[in-house]
Amino acid sequence: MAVLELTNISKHFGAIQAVNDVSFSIGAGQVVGLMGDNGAGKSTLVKMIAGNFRPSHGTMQLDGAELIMHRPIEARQHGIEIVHQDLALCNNLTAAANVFLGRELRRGVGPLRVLDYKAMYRRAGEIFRELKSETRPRDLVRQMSGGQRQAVAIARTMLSEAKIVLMDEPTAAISVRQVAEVLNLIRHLRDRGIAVVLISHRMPDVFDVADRVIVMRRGRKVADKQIGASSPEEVTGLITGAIEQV
Amino acid sequence: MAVLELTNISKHFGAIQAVNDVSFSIGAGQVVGLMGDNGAGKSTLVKMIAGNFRPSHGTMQLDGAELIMHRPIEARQHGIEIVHQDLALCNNLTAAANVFLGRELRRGVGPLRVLDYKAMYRRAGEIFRELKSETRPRDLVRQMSGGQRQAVAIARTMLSEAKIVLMDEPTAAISVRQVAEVLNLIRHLRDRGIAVVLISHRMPDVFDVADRVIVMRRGRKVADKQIGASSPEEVTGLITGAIEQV
Amino acid sequence: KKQLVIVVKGLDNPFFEAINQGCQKWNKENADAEYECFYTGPASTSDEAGEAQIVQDMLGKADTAAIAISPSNAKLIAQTLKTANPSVPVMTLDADLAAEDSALRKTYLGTDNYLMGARIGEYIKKGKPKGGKICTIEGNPGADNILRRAQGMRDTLTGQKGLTELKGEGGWTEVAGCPVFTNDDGAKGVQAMTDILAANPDLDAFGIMGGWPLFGAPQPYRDLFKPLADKIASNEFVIGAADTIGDEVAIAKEGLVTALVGQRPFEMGYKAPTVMMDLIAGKPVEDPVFTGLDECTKDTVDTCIQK
Amino acid sequence: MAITLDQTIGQKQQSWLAKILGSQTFWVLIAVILACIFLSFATDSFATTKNLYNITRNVTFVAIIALGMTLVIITGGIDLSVGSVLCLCSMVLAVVMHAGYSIEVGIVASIGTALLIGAFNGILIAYLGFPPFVVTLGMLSIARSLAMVASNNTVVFEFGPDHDKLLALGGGAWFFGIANPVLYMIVLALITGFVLRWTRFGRYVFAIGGNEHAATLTGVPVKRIKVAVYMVSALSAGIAGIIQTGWLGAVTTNIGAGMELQVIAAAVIGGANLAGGAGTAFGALIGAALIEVIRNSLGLLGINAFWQGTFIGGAIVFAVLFDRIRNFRQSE
Amino acid sequence: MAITLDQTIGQKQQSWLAKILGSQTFWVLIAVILACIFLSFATDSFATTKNLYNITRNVTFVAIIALGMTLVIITGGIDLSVGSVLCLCSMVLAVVMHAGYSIEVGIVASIGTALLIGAFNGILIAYLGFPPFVVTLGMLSIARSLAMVASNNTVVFEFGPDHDKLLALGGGAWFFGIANPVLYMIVLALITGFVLRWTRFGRYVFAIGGNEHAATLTGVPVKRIKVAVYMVSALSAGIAGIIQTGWLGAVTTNIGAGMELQVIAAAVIGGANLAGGAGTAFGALIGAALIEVIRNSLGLLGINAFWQGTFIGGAIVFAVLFDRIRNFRQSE
Ligand SMILES: Nc1ncnc2c1ncn2[C@@H]1O[C@H](COP(=O)(O)OP(=O)(O)OP(=O)(O)O)[C@@H](O)[C@H]1O
Ligand SMILES: Nc1ncnc2c1ncn2[C@@H]1O[C@H](COP(=O)(O)OP(=O)(O)OP(=O)(O)O)[C@@H](O)[C@H]1O
Ligand SMILES: [Mg+2]
Ligand SMILES: [Mg+2]
Repeated sequence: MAVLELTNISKHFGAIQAVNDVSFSIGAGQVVGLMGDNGAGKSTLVKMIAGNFRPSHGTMQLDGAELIMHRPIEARQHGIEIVHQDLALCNNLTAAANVFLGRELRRGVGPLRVLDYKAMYRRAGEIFRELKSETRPRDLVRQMSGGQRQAVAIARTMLSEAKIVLMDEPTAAISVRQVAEVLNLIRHLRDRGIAVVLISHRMPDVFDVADRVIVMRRGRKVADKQIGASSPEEVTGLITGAIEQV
Repeated sequence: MAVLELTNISKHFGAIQAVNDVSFSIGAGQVVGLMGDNGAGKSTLVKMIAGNFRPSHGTMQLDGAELIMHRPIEARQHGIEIVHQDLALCNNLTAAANVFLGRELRRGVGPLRVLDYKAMYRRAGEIFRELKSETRPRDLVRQMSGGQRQAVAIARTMLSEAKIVLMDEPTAAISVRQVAEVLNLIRHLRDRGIAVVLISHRMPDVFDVADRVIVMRRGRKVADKQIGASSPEEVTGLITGAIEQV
Repeated sequence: KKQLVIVVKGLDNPFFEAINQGCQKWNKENADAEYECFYTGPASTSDEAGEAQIVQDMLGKADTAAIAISPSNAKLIAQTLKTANPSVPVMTLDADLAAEDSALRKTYLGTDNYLMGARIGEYIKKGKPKGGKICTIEGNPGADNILRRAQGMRDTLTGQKGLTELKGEGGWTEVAGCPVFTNDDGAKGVQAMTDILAANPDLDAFGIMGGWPLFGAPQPYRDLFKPLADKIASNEFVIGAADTIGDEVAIAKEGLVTALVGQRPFEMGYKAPTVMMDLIAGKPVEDPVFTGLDECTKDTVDTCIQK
Repeated sequence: MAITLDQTIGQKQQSWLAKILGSQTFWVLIAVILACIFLSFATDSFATTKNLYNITRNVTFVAIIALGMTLVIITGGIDLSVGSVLCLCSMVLAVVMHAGYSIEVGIVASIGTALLIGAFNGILIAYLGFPPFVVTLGMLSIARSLAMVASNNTVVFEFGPDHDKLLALGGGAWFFGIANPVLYMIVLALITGFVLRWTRFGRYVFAIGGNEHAATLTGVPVKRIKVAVYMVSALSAGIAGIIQTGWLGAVTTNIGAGMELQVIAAAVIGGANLAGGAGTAFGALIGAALIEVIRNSLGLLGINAFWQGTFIGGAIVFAVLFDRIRNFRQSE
Repeated sequence: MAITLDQTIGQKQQSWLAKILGSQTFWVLIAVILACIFLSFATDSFATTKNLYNITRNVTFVAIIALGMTLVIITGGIDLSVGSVLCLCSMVLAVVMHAGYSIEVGIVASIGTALLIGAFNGILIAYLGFPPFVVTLGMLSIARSLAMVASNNTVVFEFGPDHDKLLALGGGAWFFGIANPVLYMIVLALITGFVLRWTRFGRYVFAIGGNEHAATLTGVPVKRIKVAVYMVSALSAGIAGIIQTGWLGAVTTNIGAGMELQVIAAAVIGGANLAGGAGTAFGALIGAALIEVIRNSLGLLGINAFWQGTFIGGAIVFAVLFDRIRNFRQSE
């Protein structure tokens, strides 16, 4: 059964039709690559799934039940995790604080529960180590390099067991070494039955981990194929519009 | 003769040694790929060349004359253009305004010269078309997709004839189609005798356009080779530390 | 109903509230008159331009039959009246226009501020005939009536006219850091007095030109002067203060102030409508009409306030 | 395919109308107009020539300073010293003219004072990185104190040989019975609007407010622009001071007290964003007009003195409500 | 290779010392200490028990409100209504007690009023997206007007049966001769400091100031936190009002006028950043202390009344100078 099902989803901003009548579904443990030109509407689409925007039209279903969200936090409560393209980091907080933002670890009992700094530093350190990223949990995010920031954003999705993980260009700024780790991470997620949507402009990555690829052009879905049945050349053609639709 | 020559450049932030004793030189029309892990110090290095930071130690020479800059604008006056990794955009301005920021086109004479909106929209449109990017010059940058923002930042370097163009991950967020255009752009720059430093985590891109590759690890330069004399595998090894130094 | 408008310097001062009480009492007693008393003013006493704008508004209003103004900036109100060229009778209340502008208003009803300061000065002089070190506590630096009181006090202390600072004339010296401007803030006033007293242990007198430190911060005032109660009783230390508002009279009773000289704002507010009606009717009115002063010392507190 | 790359690039996200309907200034303007219509019906005295003359004149002082303040706010700064600077500049003008100098000398001295103060604020803020709030709060205190020193805390009301010229400058109505200050305000607003929209300087002001770091990196002379902006703000306070002196005919050390909050409120109500990056000259005027209309209406409607503050405060909040409701609807 | 991944991850960029030396609060503290040392030598009367008692007591009212204001500023907001809220809360307390109710009833009514106002501000700002400056400026006007209405604009100085209890509360010194208000201030500062550093609420306050959008996206209940923060700010003003009433023994409708700027200045001087994301409880106290020491010194040093403003303003700017010089050096 499909974990997530989108039916005729559209979204416009003023005169701009960012997403136009898109439908698809994802099953548990499926990795879907979402590709498309800049401004094709990929981010807008996953933001709707993450409760960040409400669709102008169309419906979404999670595990068969209709999914209507008013605030981003509801998505998380439904088991939807997202790595935002703009990373959504608070520059004035440490890396660990950013990782745990919204679900801080605490110790003590009742109303006297205080933040457990130590545990958060430790756990964040573990995650960074797992990602093979040289990111210092105690440092402010403001002063971090592009890839370190990206690692912080990815680390967030690893805190809890989600149903769906949406990754909006998680590998854009990170180095060869960590790219491999992120792709590994995605495979792990899949193996645990978690559905993953991976937005990426890197053809090899998508063809490496995804089971299926969806291509968007100017807000419309123009292809939805099994990876095995497609090729990088075809996808490139679909993205640029050289191939109209399949 | 070398356009740019760096000698024993170092930079530390508090206890963090971001760049450590790096020397190299670039000739006119050379394209140098600068690679390295996240936090290796690549951005810090090019920011020093762009007059954004002052080196803690070491000297830089441009066309044989010592290069000491106090403000970023001086770099531009020396003919050094940079695409910043964080793009350096003003969200409240239009795409065209961002492209021309600091060198607005004006019409009229003397003290009564006013901004030439029309010319700027036209020229910005031309550049975006050249980059094959669907970016609307009249729209605010705030609402743009990641790749559109990147296109704006790249467009800046195309306004004037520079001596050196520094590109800090120009292709991170942009789609397959525009990546090809950016690489083309770099080739054009090279053909006009402009030196280019390209920071990228995409191995294929670097091997596609660069003449030389410099690898940094933990602030140090660990390799500086002709592309022909190296291979993706070797560079990956250098980045991750599997190969110590060459 | 046609309105007899009273424009005060600012609503933030309980003194003007007493004028309002008088105005309201008149309204209650004259419920079926063809006029009513209407009280207004800017929110803050320091908003001089705001007062001028309100005066303009009132003069432009069809209901206005007469207006009584308490100018916080006399020159400014004079200028406003000149340009507005009002058709209804205008008088001043509580504070007057400058002498050369007196033709712009029909009469002045209120306290003689100079006299008030002079009375404070007399009490101080009586306590310390040989003079000494004094500190003057003033309100808002731009407030004309307070400046006039201070002038009255200085002139009385020295027997000379127009000195702006005392440097030994008549035996009196103002210590460094004085006068203190409290900006009509009781707490600030007492804090400043505390500091001055700490810096000048040999101070002989305070001349308080506006009652803020006493009625706005009675408790700290008591804390400050309780240790000096004996000295005050023996005129070794003298405090002359303005107003008889709030807790001030009780403070006088406790012997923590040598003398209070108070105005009669209630009387001003109560009389003003009558004077304005006389003006409207074209009856001859005295110029100026002074309301009296209430003077309280420790011994007279029970009887000093005119009821 | 229907849409080509060229078409996309040529596209504009918002039409003119959508842009206007989307601006706070527009909705506040609507609020002002509604208030005026209401007052015209509710009172006999609102829509009289004399009252309108007074309102338009009264609005000018806050409005002129709000123009300068808008520039400061667009860069993401704030200037709390304007009320005191107005006072000091008025006092310098008054004292100089009182000493027998001509009106020209007085104005030059006054403007010079303003520019000096603005430069001082600006240099501390731009070059030494002081927080604008701290510097201009300090200057709020300093400028008023200097005004006391300059005048010995007396009222100055005789302006020497050019006394009448000064009064005519601020109190006259040379043009179709419109009060002079209103004319100055309109001219200054047009200049400010022009500068913001059509000059490089204006563009840089917005850029600094949008992303100061990015502006620095792209070669905008951030520090110099910031100094200039604080000088313009002080200058606008100085000009307002000169005009107000001419209107009032007397200067005390009290004038302009508490004005800073009114001015900032005017700018913010008119759509300037204290976080920087947004604001218009027209908005500053509208904001100032709203505040003045409220103030004027209190007296005309005969509202109880105690409740006046509640009405003023309520109306300030209410004015922005239109805009918020629209936004709120849209975000749903 | 010498450095392993583990070592890098374990590394900290700044040592404790570097962190302290890098904070504005520290340098302002140095300025305060230097000023105190100077005053101890320059005057006989500064370092006396009595003067120190007075100073510490005087500092409390601004300091307590600055604690609440610091929270607001950290979220990137501002609260201009605190002075008026202090006035209204004092007045409610005074009027209720004057009417014969016990002190407990008075305090509950007063605190309730504060929370109500805070909630009103917060809801408009958080849920309807009003600019904080506009809302709280409106409330500045409204709260004072309501205080006038509540008291009929008179001085209240008789507080019914519990009169003496109230005076003891604010004017006494129950503990080692330290003025009661100082004790309250210390307790409140400790609580604020604890909340900011050790609770989830505190963490969210910082997150909102750092990047409100990111905070929303990661599930921080931004709106509720913002409402809470404005309630805390109003509450702190209410508490200060109650204590101040007990100390003064009388309430007039102009107490707390203009206090908002002093309070914000205290917070900002103590290191709070008006752009949001930075501030400490300790800094608020230091900032308030600095302002009080300056005020106190004016009287002790016998500075001419006209020049006092210049000294106050100069000292405010000067206090931040230490910090700026350090920063300036570093950026070179
Ligand atoms: N909040 C917004 N307001 C107005 N327009 C928007 C907004 N967000 C996105 N858009 C527009 O909608 C279109 C789709 O944007 P989106 O961010 O979804 O693209 P994308 O596929 O993620 O591109 P990229 O690969 O560059 O990230 C773009 O034209 C963009 O300018
Ligand atoms: N302004 C700063 N203050 C303190 N530390 C900094 C600053 N800028 C960078 N760093 C640190 O210096 C190191 C090098 O950062 P830099 O941005 O140069 O890395 P990079 O090679 O560009 O990495 P990436 O590929 O992730 O962009 C990192 O550890 C980073 O945290
Ligand atoms: Mg995107
Ligand atoms: Mg980098």
